[in-house]
Order: sequence, then C-alpha cells, then structure tokens
Amino acid sequence: MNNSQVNRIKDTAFKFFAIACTFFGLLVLAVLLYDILSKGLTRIDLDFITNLPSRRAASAGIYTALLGMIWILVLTVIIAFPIGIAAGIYLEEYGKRNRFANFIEINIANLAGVPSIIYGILGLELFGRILGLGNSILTGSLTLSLLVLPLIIVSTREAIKAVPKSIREAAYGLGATKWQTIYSIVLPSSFGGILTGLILAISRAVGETAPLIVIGALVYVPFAPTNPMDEFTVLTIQIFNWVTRPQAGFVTNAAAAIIILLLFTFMMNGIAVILRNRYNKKTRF
Amino acid sequence: MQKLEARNVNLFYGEKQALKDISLGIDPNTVTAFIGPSGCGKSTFLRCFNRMNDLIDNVRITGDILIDGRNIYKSKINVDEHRKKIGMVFQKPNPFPKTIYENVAFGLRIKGVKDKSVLDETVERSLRQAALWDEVKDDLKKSALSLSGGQQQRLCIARTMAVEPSVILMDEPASALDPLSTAKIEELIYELKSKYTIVIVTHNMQQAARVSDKTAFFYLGELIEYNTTTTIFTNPKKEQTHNYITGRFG
Amino acid sequence: MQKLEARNVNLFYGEKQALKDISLGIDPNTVTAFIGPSGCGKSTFLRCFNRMNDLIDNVRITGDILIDGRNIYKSKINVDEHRKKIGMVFQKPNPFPKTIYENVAFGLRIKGVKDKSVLDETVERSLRQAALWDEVKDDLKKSALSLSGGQQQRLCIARTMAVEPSVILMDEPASALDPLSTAKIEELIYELKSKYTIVIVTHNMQQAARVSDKTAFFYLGELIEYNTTTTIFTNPKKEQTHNYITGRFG
Amino acid sequence: GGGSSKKASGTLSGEIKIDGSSTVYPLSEAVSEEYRNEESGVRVTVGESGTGGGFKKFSRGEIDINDASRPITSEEIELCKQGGVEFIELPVAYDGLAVVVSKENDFVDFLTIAELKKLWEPEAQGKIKNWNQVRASFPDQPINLYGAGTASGTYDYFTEAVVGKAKSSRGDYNASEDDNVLVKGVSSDKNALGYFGLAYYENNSDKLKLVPISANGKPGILPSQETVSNGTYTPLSRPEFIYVNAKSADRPEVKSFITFYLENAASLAQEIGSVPLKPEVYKLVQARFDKKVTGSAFGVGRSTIGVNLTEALSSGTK
Amino acid sequence: MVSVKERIIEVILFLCSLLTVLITLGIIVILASETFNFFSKVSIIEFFTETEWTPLFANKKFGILPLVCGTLLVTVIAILVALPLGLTIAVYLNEYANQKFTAVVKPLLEILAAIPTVVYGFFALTFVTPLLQRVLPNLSGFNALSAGLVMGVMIIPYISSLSEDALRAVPKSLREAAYGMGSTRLQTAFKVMVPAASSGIIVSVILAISRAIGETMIVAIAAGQEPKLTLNPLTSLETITTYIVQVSMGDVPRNSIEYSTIFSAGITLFIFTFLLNNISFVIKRKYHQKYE
Ligand SMILES: Nc1ncnc2c1ncn2[C@@H]1O[C@H](COP(=O)(O)OP(=O)(O)OP(=O)(O)O)[C@@H](O)[C@H]1O
Ligand SMILES: Nc1ncnc2c1ncn2[C@@H]1O[C@H](COP(=O)(O)OP(=O)(O)OP(=O)(O)O)[C@@H](O)[C@H]1O
Ligand SMILES: [Mg+2]
Ligand SMILES: [Mg+2]
Ligand SMILES: O=P([O-])([O-])[O-]
Repeated sequence: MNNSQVNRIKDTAFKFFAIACTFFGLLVLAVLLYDILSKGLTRIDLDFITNLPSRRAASAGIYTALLGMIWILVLTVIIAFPIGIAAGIYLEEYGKRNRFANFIEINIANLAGVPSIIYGILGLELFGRILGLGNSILTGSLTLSLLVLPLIIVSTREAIKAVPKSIREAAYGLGATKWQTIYSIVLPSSFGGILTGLILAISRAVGETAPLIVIGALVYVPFAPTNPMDEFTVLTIQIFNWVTRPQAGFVTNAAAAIIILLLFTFMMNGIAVILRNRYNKKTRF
Repeated sequence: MQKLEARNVNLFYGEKQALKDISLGIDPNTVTAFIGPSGCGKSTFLRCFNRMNDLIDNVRITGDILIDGRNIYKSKINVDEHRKKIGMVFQKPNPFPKTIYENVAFGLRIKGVKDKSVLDETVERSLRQAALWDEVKDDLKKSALSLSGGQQQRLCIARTMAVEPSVILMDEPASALDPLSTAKIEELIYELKSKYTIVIVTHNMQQAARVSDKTAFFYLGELIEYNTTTTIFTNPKKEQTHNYITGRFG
Repeated sequence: MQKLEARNVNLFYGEKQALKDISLGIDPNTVTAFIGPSGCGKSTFLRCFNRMNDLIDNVRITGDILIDGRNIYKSKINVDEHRKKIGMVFQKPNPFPKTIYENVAFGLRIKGVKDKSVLDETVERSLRQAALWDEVKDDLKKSALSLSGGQQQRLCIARTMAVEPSVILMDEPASALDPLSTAKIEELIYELKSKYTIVIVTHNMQQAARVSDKTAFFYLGELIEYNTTTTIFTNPKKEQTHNYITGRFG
Repeated sequence: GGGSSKKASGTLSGEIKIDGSSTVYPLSEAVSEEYRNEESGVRVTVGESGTGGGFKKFSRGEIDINDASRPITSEEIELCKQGGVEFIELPVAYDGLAVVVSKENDFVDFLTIAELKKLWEPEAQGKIKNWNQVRASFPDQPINLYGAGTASGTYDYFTEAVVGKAKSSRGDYNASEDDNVLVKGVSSDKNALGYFGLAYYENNSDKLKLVPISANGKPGILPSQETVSNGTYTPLSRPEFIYVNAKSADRPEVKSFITFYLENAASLAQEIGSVPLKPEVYKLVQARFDKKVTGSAFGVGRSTIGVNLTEALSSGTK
Repeated sequence: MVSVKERIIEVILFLCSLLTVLITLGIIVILASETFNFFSKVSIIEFFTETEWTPLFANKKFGILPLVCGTLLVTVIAILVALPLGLTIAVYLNEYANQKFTAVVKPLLEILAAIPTVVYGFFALTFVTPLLQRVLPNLSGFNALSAGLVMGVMIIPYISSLSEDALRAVPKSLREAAYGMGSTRLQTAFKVMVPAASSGIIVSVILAISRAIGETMIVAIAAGQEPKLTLNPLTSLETITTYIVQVSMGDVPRNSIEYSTIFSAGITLFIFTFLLNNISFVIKRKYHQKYE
C-alpha cells in the first residue's frame, strides 16, 4: 500500500469512529429519555399535577412543587433580569475604557464558573441567616438570582456585541446621545439575543437543586405557597426527595416528575433555539 | 472663511500613529475627495471632523479641527449637537432595523420632535432630496432592510439630510454598490453640492475624478498632495501620487 | 495540449448560480489574469481547478474541467493527490502557526517523508525559489507568524512549491501587501512562469497588465471577454470590459 | 386512611412547623397528611434534620414541634432554656432499630451486640474492613457500612446501646440523616450492613434481610411489632417522641393538631410500620399535653434503654 | 459635556455591574471568615495531611484529602469519557459532517448539558448502576464509577461545542491552505486545525473539568456519602459537594466546628474552580487576540 492509500484508510476509519462517538452521545440521551419515559409516563395524569404531596406514592402529586417553582422563577426574573441587563449594557457600552471594567469582566467570567453549591452557601449565610429570611421563597429566588446573573450579563453582552458597529455609528453620526443610541437602536436590535439569554437563564434556574438544598428547602411542604416568605419546595427538590426513597412507587413518581421537569427545560431551550434562529435571520444586517 | 479646516492634526491609536501632521482647508459647497491606498488614514481623518473617533478607545488627537472657524476639539462643545450639523454616510449601507419612515425620522425623534406633520414633511423632503421618494413612497412602513443595497445607501443619505447638516462626510459610499446604483449616488452628490459641503473618501480614482472639485492624496498617514482634482489627475507634483493614480500600487 | 481547460462550467451555491457556462483554455507556462468586479465569480472559478469548492456544502458543478487533458471531476480521481499537483496561494497570507521550516516541510510531511536531508533540501530550494531564503535562513525555527505580511506571502508560495506542483493558482496574492512587497511578488511571478502555469486573480488592473500574458474579464458570473492582455487593455471588444477597465464601476 | 372522624374541613388556620427525627418523620408526615382532610386551613410542614438537628432549631424557637427518636439531652435542655423555650414531651410510638444486610447476603445468621460493638466502635475506624474480622467464620469480603447521620437520634441511641457511649462511633461509613438513602444503599450492595428504624425495614422488606440480634448470650431476636412492643427486642427498642413548644401549644391549631396526632398515632404507626403504644399510654400522654406538663420525664443521665413508659409518664405527671 | 440624565443612567448601570463584584466579595468574605474560625480550631497541617474526614463524629478528624480524592476520582472518570468523545465529535462536526448535520446534531448534543443534574443522578442510580452491576458484581449501590460515567456524558457538549467553536474560529484560509497542499481531512484536522485551535480546546477542557468538580447532584445521589481515601471507583465515596449537601440536610448549629467545615470544604472547592476558571480566562484572552 502506498502512503496515499494508508492516509485514505486512516481518514475513513476515523470517520466511522467519529460517527460512532457522535451517536453514542445521542444514544445515551435517547436511553436516558426512554428510561425515564418508561418508568414514569404512565404515572402522569391530572391528579399527579394537582395533588399535594403524600406518603402514599400513588396519591402523591407535584402541585406544591410546581407552584413553588413558579414563585421562585417569577421572583428570580424580577430580581435578576433588570440588574443583569443593566450590567451587560454597562460593560459592553460604557465600561470598555477603564481598568475597573476589565476587572469586572474577569470577575464575571469567574462567577459564571463558581459551582452552584457555593451560591447555596452564600444564600444560606447572607439571606437565610444574616438577613434572617430563613428558608423562604425569597431566599431561594435571591440565591438563584445571583446564580443566573453572570449568565444574563454574558448573554446580554453577546447580544449587544452582535449589533454592528456601523448602525451605532450611524446613530451617533445623526447626533444621538449615548443612551439614545443604546435605547432606541442597540437594545431593539439585540432584543432577540437578550431574550434568548434570559430564557436560558430561566431554564438553568428551573434545573438547580443543590443551592436550594443548602439553603434548607428540603422539607415536606404539603401546601401551596402564598407569599414570598413561605417555605417552599420545587420540582427538582421533590424529585431528589423521591429519588432517595427506596419504594418503587416513589421511583415512578420521580420519573414522572422528571418528565414534567424535562418538558419544561426542553420547552425553554426550544424557544431559545427558535428565537435565536429567527433573530439571526431577521437581523442579518 | 473655510468651511472645514485641519491644522497640524496628529492622531494615535494607542502607540500607533495613524495621521501625521495633517493640515488642509475645505471651501463651502465643494466636493473634496480623499484618495490613497488602504490603511493610509483616509477614514480616520474624515472621522476627525465629526469626532467619531471619540468612540474608539485609546485614541489621542493633537492639533486643531475647525468648523466654520470654531475649534471642535477645544471649546466645551456638545458633541451630540455638533454631530447633528455634520452628516455622515458610511461605506456599507447601515440602515437601522426599523421601517423606512422611522429611519429617516430618527434624527428628529432624538431631538424630541413629536409633531406628526413635521415628521411627515421632513421624511418626504429628505427622501426626495436623496432621489428615493418615488421608489419607496408606498412602502414607508416596510423594513429598511428589505431595500436593495443601492436604495439602502440612498436611504442613509436621506436619513442624514433629515437633520439638516451643512457638511456631509462620505466614506466610500458607493464601493459596495453595483454600477447603476453607483451612478445614481454620484449624480446625487453632484446635486447636493449646491447646498452642502461634501467630503468623500473613495478607492475608485475615476470616481474621484468624476465627482470632486479638489482631491487630497494620503499615504501612510501623511497628506502627500492636495490640489484641484484636475491637477492631481493630470499633473501631480509628487512621484508617489503619480505612481498611485497610474496604478503602480494600491 | 492546453494545460487547463474549462468546458461549459456552471456552478451553483445552493439555488444561486455563481458561474454561468464558462469555457476557456490556458496554455502551459503562461500567466493568466482573472479580473472583474467584486462577487463576479473569479475566486469561485479559480477554485474549480483544484476542487477547492468541494469543501463547501451545497455546491453543484456541471461541465468539465480538464487538467493535462484529464477530467478532474469525472474520473475516479484522488482529490488529495490531485491538489498536490495544483498549488494555491491565497489573498491573505495564511502560514500555519508553526515554524518557518515546518510550514515549508508540511507538504512533504503529509506525504510521509521523514528523511531529514530530503526535507532540508526541499525547504531550502523552495525558499530560494520564493526569493525568501536570504531573509529567513537563520530563523528557520522561528514562528512563521513573526514574519512581515510580504514575507508570509512569499513563505506561502514557497510552501506551495515544496510539493512541486505544475500549476499555481493565486487569488489576489498581493492585495493585502504594501507596494514594495507587491513589487517583489510580481517579480517572482514573472520568474516562476518558466516552470509553472500560473493563474492569478487580481483587483488591480495595472497589476494584471504588468504580469499577465492573457486576461479574462468576468462579470456577474459570466466570462465576458478573454484575450491577450494587450488586447483587453488597449482594445477591448465589449463595452462592459471597457467600462470596467476605465473605472466606470468596480 | 387514619382519620377517625370525617367531618367537613374545619375552620382553623395557621402554620405548624415540624422538624427533627427522620425515624419519626413518616409518622408525622402521615398524621399531617390526614390532618389536612380535617383542617385544610392549617399548613403543616415537616422537615427531617434528625433529632439533634431538630432540637437545634427547636431551642431557637424556629419550629413548633420537634420529632425525636430519643429523649432530649441535658445540653439541649440547657439550650432551650437559653432560647426561652419550654417544651412538652409526648411519646408517640415505639421503634425497633433494625440491623439489616443485603438480600444477597447468605452467611449472616445473627449478630451479637459485642460483634456490633467491635464493628462500630471508634477504634474500628480504618481497621475493621472485612466480614471475617467481625466473626472468623464469615467470608473474607469487604464490609460496607451504612448508618444514621450524626444529627439523628438513631445514631445517638445506637451508639449508646451498642458501643456503650452516646455519639461514639467510627466515622468511615455512609452516613445519612435520610434513612431512605441507607435503605437504598444496603439494598443495592451485597457487602453492606446497615441500621435504621424498623419502619424503614417494613416498607422495604422485599429488598433487605433483617438480622436477629443476640444480647447477653441469649439467642438472636428479630425485631417485630411484637418483640418491640413487649420489650424482648433489647437493647435496640426505643420510644419515639414529639416535643411541643409550650408557647405554640396555646395556639388552637396546634392544640387541635396534637390531639389529632395522639388519637391517630396508633393506627398510623401500624400503617407505616412503626409500633404503636398501648391505648392507655396514649391516654396518659393526652393528659400530659392537656395539663401542659413541661420538662422531660427522663432525668439527665437516665437511659431510655428498656424504659417503662407508663412508669415514666406517671412519675412525670405528678 | 454630557447631560445630567446621561450621567445618572451611566451611574445606575455602573452600580448594577458593580454588584457582581460584591457577589464575589460576598462569597470570599463568607467562606473565608468561617474558614478562619475553622483554622483557629483545627491545624492547617492536619487539614492537608490527615487522611480521614470525620468532623461529625465523636472522634473528629479533619483531613480534606478523602473529599478531594473523591472529587478528583469522579472528575477523572468524567473527563476520560468526555475528552475523547467530545474532541472527536468536535473534529467530526467541523471537518467531516455537512452543515445541515452539524446544525441538527450540535443542539441535540447540547441538550445533554441542559438536562437538570438531578435527572442524571436519577439515571445513574436507577439505570446505570444496576446495569453495571450485572457486569461488575462487586459494584456498590453507590459508587464513583456510574456517577463519573454519567457526569462524563453530561459534560460532552462542553467539550464538543466549545472545541467546535474554537475549530471554527480558525481562519478558513488555514484550512484551505492545508487542503490546497493535498492533506486529507484527517491530516488537516489533526495537523493544522487542532493545533491552531489548541488554546480554545484547552479552554473547553478546563471548563469541563471545573464543571465536573463543582457538580453536586449526580454525586450526591449516586456516589455515596462515605469519605474514603481510595482510588477504587467501584466503592462508594464522598465528594466535597456531597459533603456540603450532607451537612446541609441535617441542621448544624452555627458557631460549631461542624458548621465551619462546610465553609472550609466550600473554600477548597471554590479555590479549585477559581484557579481553573482564571487559567481558562487568561488562555481565552490570549487566543482571541491572536486572531484579531
Ligand atoms: N480602531 C483602530 N484601532 C487601531 N488602529 C486602527 C483603528 N482603526 C484604524 N486603524 C489603523 O489606522 C490606520 C488608518 O486606518 P484607516 O481606516 O483610516 O485607513 P483607510 O485609509 O480608511 O483605509 P481603507 O481604505 O482600507 O478604508 C490603519 O493602519 C489602520 O490599521
Ligand atoms: N460559500 C458561498 N456560499 C454562497 N455563495 C457564495 C459563496 N462563496 C461565494 N459566493 C457568492 O458567489 C459569487 C461569486 O463569489 P466569488 O467569491 O467567486 O467572487 P469574486 O469575484 O472572487 O469576488 P471578490 O473580488 O470579492 O473576491 C458572489 O455573489 C458570492 O456572494
Ligand atoms: Mg477607510
Ligand atoms: Mg475573490
Ligand atoms: O430519628 P433520627 O433521624 O433522629 O435518627
């Protein structure tokens, strides 16, 4: 065999190996989904959604967990989004010049990589103990807000960065002030990108478990929360609770709750993908 | 009095000097062309006139730039207000991702104009001046991005004129356009000359020859030669100019 | 026999037709220039000759391309081997982020050559041919990225020649370079002509006039005119060609 | 279902916070679930931080009721005093501490307290790693241990009963406050040995194998409703308690909840696999609550190992 | 001259971004002050050299090594899965697959990283472990192996997507030069593209490692809670994150030594990820400059 043939064989061999690797990843995903669907799909019905928790697996539901999750999400959105977007705007539009902004940038890159459980410790100590908010919904959403803040800032920056310099210059050239340019040109143009980031942040918040355990959310809460100071449980915590129970019925419950959680996660990510695609198309300047 | 004047302008991007001691004056209601090879500083110099370089980090400028005799870098000038008097058109058409109408009305809106009739009137007048009115008058609510490249560029010119500047700076306004659109823009420049002072950067020597009254040749950040367009193209004083316009490089 | 030949070549990027029914033949040991406005398909056509367009998804080609009389799209050709015979130099110098030595030796290494003396010899010969040896002979272990733009481009030419192609395709090889480097590259092209068949895409009409024997003018994907360079520049048959070379557009 | 009287949802409202023992958790959970049918306006939360963890919160006044699988300790009483918390101590059920191995384990026939001590005492840490070190006739296989976390009453009780000193145990085992985790671990590990409340065994008897325990040279005894209730399963039987904050006990919803608790504890304990007290004992307990008897009936230093509840309660009530 | 309104807006925006610094400060101050308490009671030498970790027990030992070892063991298993798979996938998507395939497969693979980790914990405990136990009868119910494997699959997209981005950021011209000289795809990929994108690929791997180190739920559910200084992936062990969860689930009194252990464990974890993140940040900065 000459060299060129050997090279071609290697090339082809790698190709098949790589296809196998790619499909292995997808296969695991498929098996995971199949495993969960087969364990939990039959358990899902209206009762499962509307029932309160119970010691009997067959009559337990996720009502309180769902409501808890919605409470947490809404508060997190209210707290984290304005701050995150504002910070993103500052860093991308104002802060380039000074060294401090550079420092903030490193800092955010770091925060984005801090393990979520560390945010849990921060939340436990800062909100739960020092501010005395206990293991309430408010503590939970403040903690998750800190957690998703770097995510929102980074995606806001990416979205703003994607707005071409040329249309900014056009606005400045017409005599617009900085804020006018940002408000009336940059933000509308990057709206899709920012929104995508926000939805991914929500999806992240929905899936978090560890920081909430650390702030003390692992309790039996058999009622729907009605105010931010209530104790709460969320879907992931409920799943964790059920996963650790040995009886088969609770494994089924956990799988069923996971299906609901995944539906939510996939929906969020799907919306983000669609938004991103549509937005990419619309604003190809 | 000269409309625009530069006195010993030096400009640095960080360490790197992009403009070297440039002085030149531009008369009102003329078209001046800046030519020179890529990277010689034409755009940089053009952008000194509306302080657009302010937007870039690490830029340092020395020397004076005067508009109507007023030093725009020294006095406590309001940059935003100043830019309204100096229109700018860029190489790539850069309409806002808004409707055609809103593009043209933008300059007024940021001034705080809300009166619908004033806006309508200005939009129409500007589009007419930019020779675009007939093509878009029925589609004012359509997105500006749906226009062709040439139309977009004329829209940008209209948008600029809506704020009634006295100077228009154009940075290779036709280089991304097809021959037909280019011809239209060149025609437009010729017409606008009566009302505005126009400075145009171009790579296309024939374009410079066709539209401008005076031409400045830049090379490596220096102003090599500045003279009437006829002189530059038929009888340049410097060898570099000669080499450039005969296509020895660039 | 002609070195390169295209017969009724059509090329589509997805729906969009980029080349329209192009036929042309190129003699061995000549320099042929492709000129035309941006986007007219010069690069696309050039890249047909070494099947570089294969790398892009959704490309569809009809018609025949022959090299030394062999149809490179029809027969069961080994593309990698074929490309070794057709060298290519790109617009922007693109040395690999490796040492100067390894850049030139790359072509041999992927052929499996390991013999140090063969490598050394080829590296020296190629660098000499590219008129770069004297400038870099003491720095062969330095990163290629530390060279100036003009040197990088000559390094890319040396790299190409190391695999001993018979044809060299050049896509605007000097457009990113300063006048001095440009002159060097042009000189080099002139020297290489005796050993290679060269096709060069250029925006610079004077460059085409200086270096090429024949010139092909493209417009909107069509080959408008193909003739000796003298004829094209002094006595074009088509009005579009005339308009283009006199700078009416582009 | 355990709710005895099915009247229409009541009129009470408010919040009751329970925390503490994971052994008592299933009972409290069951009670509060049934109570929900009774008084849907009262919102009861139940945590499971372990007996000790719960008492920490209880002494800070953060919770109304603490579940406990052992009596309060003198330090905890002290903490309650500092926190200004007075408590009412109410036994609610018995529990046997089940020692279990994997279903696949075929060689463990019984274990003596001495063997358990050898296995669990602090000195065993890092040393006793194989089954044959516990008893020479056992095979030379690794032994993986699962046991209660240190905040739990089960841990305190087990160490006291087996090692002889409360809170004295080796530390290199899978420790969890959540007995479910232990069940899960032991059932999926053929080299495992673990201990936890009997109720957790009863609910998972298909996955686990119960080990008879032999004390003082007597033959091994399996924990069951009967052996726990009649005291033959010693020393690993114990009472379970709830501690009610005396201030909270004044609130009508807490009062109603506790009464409901004591009325239904017997049937619910049976249902979840715990061992109910005798009916007359529940009466004593109810009386104790009605009279708001504060303080512990288990004097400092007095062990509950083998305790007689009737006696203890009567002595406390006078 | 800038108007007052513009100034005010800028200040508000600035304060919002300043908040992020406060968060970092908050984390550091809170972790450090409790850790300071911790080290006033426990010798720092014991912390780093003692081989047992039993702070909750009567016989207290404060050696962080078993937790670090458990964390690293699981991380190594995860990276052994994710690195070869992720890099191969990245090369394949970039060099071999057509755009349509990439456009479909890349987001599908990214789903792997979007699935909540509690789900993976469930999957590892109820599916992977029983499956592995058929082959490895000695495998404990809680073990490092299935936690590591599942975590490895979870972080595949971190490596495949980020490396693919890095490969894609390599100027097209380099790739064309390689092909132009007659390289095969494999040669182009591994002799030109991967070296040119190496910094980006390294960044992706570091981020994946950092992610694996900080991952909590998978190990908390599936790897056990027994601090053990072992390299045997078949037995149960405890990671730093699991320990923090374990302690948080029971209520530990403030100002006790047990309470400060979560902070000393937390700061160890924080330092690990902090270092990794900074290294990757520095590399990223450098290579961004290279291509601009
Ligand atoms: N933002 C910037 N930062 C640093 N250097 C810059 C910046 N903008 C331009 N330069 C440099 O300044 C020099 C002059 O640039 P300028 O854009 O003015 O050239 P030009 O004559 O307009 O070129 P072209 O014809 O390509 O537009 C160039 O060398 C360029 O690299
Ligand atoms: N990968 C691609 N996918 C789709 N369309 C393409 C692609 N590459 C080029 N085209 C289109 O094909 C046409 C011809 O492009 P080509 O690059 O060959 O032009 P050119 O004459 O070399 O221009 P230039 O002088 O700017 O290099 C252009 O309209 C271009 O937009
Ligand atoms: Mg320019
Ligand atoms: Mg081209
Ligand atoms: O019942 P405990 O959870 O305290 O063991």
